[in-house]
Amino acid sequence: MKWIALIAVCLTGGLLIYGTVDMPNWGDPTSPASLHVSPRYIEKTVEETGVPNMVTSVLADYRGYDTLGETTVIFTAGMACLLLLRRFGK
Amino acid sequence: MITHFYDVIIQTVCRLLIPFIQVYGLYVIAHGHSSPGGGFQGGVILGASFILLCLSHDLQEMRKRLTRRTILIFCSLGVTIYAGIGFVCLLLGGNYLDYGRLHRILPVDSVAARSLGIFGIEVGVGITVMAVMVSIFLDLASEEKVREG
Amino acid sequence: MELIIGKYNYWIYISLMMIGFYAMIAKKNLVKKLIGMNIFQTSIILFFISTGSKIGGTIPIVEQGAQVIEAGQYINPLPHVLMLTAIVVMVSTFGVALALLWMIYRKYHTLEEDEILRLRR
Amino acid sequence: MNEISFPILIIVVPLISAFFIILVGLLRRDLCYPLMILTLSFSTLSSISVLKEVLWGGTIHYRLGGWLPPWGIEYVIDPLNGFVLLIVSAISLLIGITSKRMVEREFPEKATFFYCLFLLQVTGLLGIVVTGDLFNLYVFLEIASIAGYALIALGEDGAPFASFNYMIYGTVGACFYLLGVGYLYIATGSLNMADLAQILPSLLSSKVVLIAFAFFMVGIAIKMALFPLHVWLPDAYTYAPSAVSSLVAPLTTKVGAYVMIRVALTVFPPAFFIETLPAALMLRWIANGAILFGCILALAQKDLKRMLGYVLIAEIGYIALGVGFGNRNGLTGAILHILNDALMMACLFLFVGAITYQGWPRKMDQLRGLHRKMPLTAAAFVIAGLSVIGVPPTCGFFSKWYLVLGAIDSKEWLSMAILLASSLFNAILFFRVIEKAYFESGKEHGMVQRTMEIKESPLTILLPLLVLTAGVLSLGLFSGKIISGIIRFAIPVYFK
Repeated sequence: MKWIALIAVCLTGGLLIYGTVDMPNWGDPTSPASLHVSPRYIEKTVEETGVPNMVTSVLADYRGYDTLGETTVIFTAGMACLLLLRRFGK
Repeated sequence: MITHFYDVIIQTVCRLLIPFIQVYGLYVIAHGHSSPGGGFQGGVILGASFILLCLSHDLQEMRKRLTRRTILIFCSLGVTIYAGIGFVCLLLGGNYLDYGRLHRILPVDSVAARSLGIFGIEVGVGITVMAVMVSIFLDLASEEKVREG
Repeated sequence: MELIIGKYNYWIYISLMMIGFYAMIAKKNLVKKLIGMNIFQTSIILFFISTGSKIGGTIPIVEQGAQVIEAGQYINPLPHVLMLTAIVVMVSTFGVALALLWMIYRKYHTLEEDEILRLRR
Repeated sequence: MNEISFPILIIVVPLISAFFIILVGLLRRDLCYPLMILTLSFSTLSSISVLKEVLWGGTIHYRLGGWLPPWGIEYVIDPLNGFVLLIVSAISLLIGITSKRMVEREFPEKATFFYCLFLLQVTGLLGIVVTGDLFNLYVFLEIASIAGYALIALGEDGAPFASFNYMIYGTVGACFYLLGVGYLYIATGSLNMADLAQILPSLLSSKVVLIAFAFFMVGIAIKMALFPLHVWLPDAYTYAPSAVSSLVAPLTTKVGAYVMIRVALTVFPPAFFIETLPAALMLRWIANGAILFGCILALAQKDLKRMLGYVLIAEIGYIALGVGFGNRNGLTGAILHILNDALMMACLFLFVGAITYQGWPRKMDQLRGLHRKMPLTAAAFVIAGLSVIGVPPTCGFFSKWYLVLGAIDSKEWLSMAILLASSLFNAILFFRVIEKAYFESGKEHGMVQRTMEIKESPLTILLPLLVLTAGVLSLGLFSGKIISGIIRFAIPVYFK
């Protein structure tokens, strides 16, 4: 069992490292991730939402629906713990 | 299972600290627009302050301040605020969560309305996160002890 | 050499991930599995955050009174946002997992996997 | 409202009412159930209207927050989405109706929270289906999963442990999916599916994209319980409470299959999946293994519900096989099988729920005399069983027919042999149960004593069961129309 686990883990790690060969270096300002979608968030955030903190504006406005999902996830977790653990009075 | 032990130093220090922690939590929620922070972070700080109260005193002390019922209402209230703001935008003729539309009912232009909308949902997130943190902690800690709906 | 020095962030996250993943699969204690899960998820968070960085960029908050905003000045905010969401998901999963562990402990009075499997038979 | 807002209301109405159920439950607990049914009916009705809209007027795009797609999150509903959306909402409505009696029997005091999580689970599944954004898909995947862990852990005996195992596997799956999203994000800088579909063809030689694809596939395979990664499924679905297993078993795996089709064939270019990589070939082999493994292990089971779990693994194999053929007929079969299998599995698991509700033991060898006591329920089981085997008038026949055609088109004789053999295995499996239920009298042993007072199941359980059975029969008769009217448009353009 231990050996199978070790092989599986090494395989996963090896695949991930194989994938990094074509990745941009750390902190590369010309990587696709910093050129394609994100410049608009940086340049337009104050103009379009009036919030200087880009993380907040992206979190709550551009991708606000993700945050609704996130809040629902934590609500779900709360209800799940309640459902599983609480003993209800008669 | 929380065993009760009463330590004067811990209780006093915590009693002094908790209000400041809570004010700081509120600050983090409210100041998320222009500094690192926001609903989730602030909510966790607020939740932690209540958990500290439970740890330093006991669950009865906690119950005096926040009953289970209140926590449950808070849990659902926060998300409802969030989803509700989105819904109001829908009713005002925009898409879901399009806060720009809020300028029709608020005395501001659409950019400022976006800013206010963001603040509104941060508050919602904060309330839910705080309540859920406390709720999960109580459920895990008070194992079968509390018989209260 | 370029492969290792230029991309050391990926190597770090991959080794962390392997530790976590190994603990999830191979450990027999359920709490250790849970800790492995936490390490795994944290490594993914590190990975995302490190993709957002730019050499010469500062934190993604527009400075007071800044007139011209260039994309190169600030680091990429999107991975941070995604990871805030992922952290919340992680916390929630962890909470539910702890609740499940409580239920398991209440039933079997142990958290060792082989003992539980033996008791279930 | 400037655009059609049905697509968003399908998600948001169940979401908001899940929050409201908690508040309502504090005041009047008996109002929770009607509220849930109302919500689910609304979702079903709106998904019908959305499907109509899509088929007549083309793909619907809905921009959340009013932001343009690559920056904001977008809902894209094309015929494939709309089809799966309707399946999910309709089946969850039917199962929702049955849940009342089962909840009252098994855990009446937790009803409020049960309905809340039930709605959240459905919301999560619906959210996965409609979204056009990879990360948003992850968030809803987690909503559905967390609700699922909690609901499954409510069950009998080993449920918490089974649920914990499911959680470990599920988290690995979700994390692999997230790693796939991360690798794609590094390679392209985008998270929007339509945007990615435009960027990716120029990047196919990149190793990052290759690894991203591999991790997507493994992650989704865990979530949909494809053969070597299915370990969590039989335990979790056996121990789950009956209302939960009949919701989760048909839907979660089908939604997983949908995500696989979506990612492999529309986000990545289909040629990448079929020609450049041996992925389609590998998927075929895995699916062959899944079908054989599921069928054979199902034969060995004594517990009816666990047997159904293994049948489900084989059924997932069919869908994966159809996708793996990578041709028009195979894909038609796979998409049709998503519908058929959701119906059959809901029917079968509901059958088990119904007999357990009446106090009948769930063991295979104790079904004697079932048809006398519960004739309609037993009839439903027979029809669903025939459909799993693939007997002509039922819907299961047609999807298998298309799968066989797909096998012929891609000259996979082994897969064809396995498809036919699996029908044989299923025939043995179900006729054994049917023989027990119909042709052996219950006069022996002490069975008479225990099952004397058992009556037909109550109306709220029986009616949805019969509706599902009617669906299994009638969709078989109308499957030509479904294929020409819906599935023809749902297949990615590449295969036309």
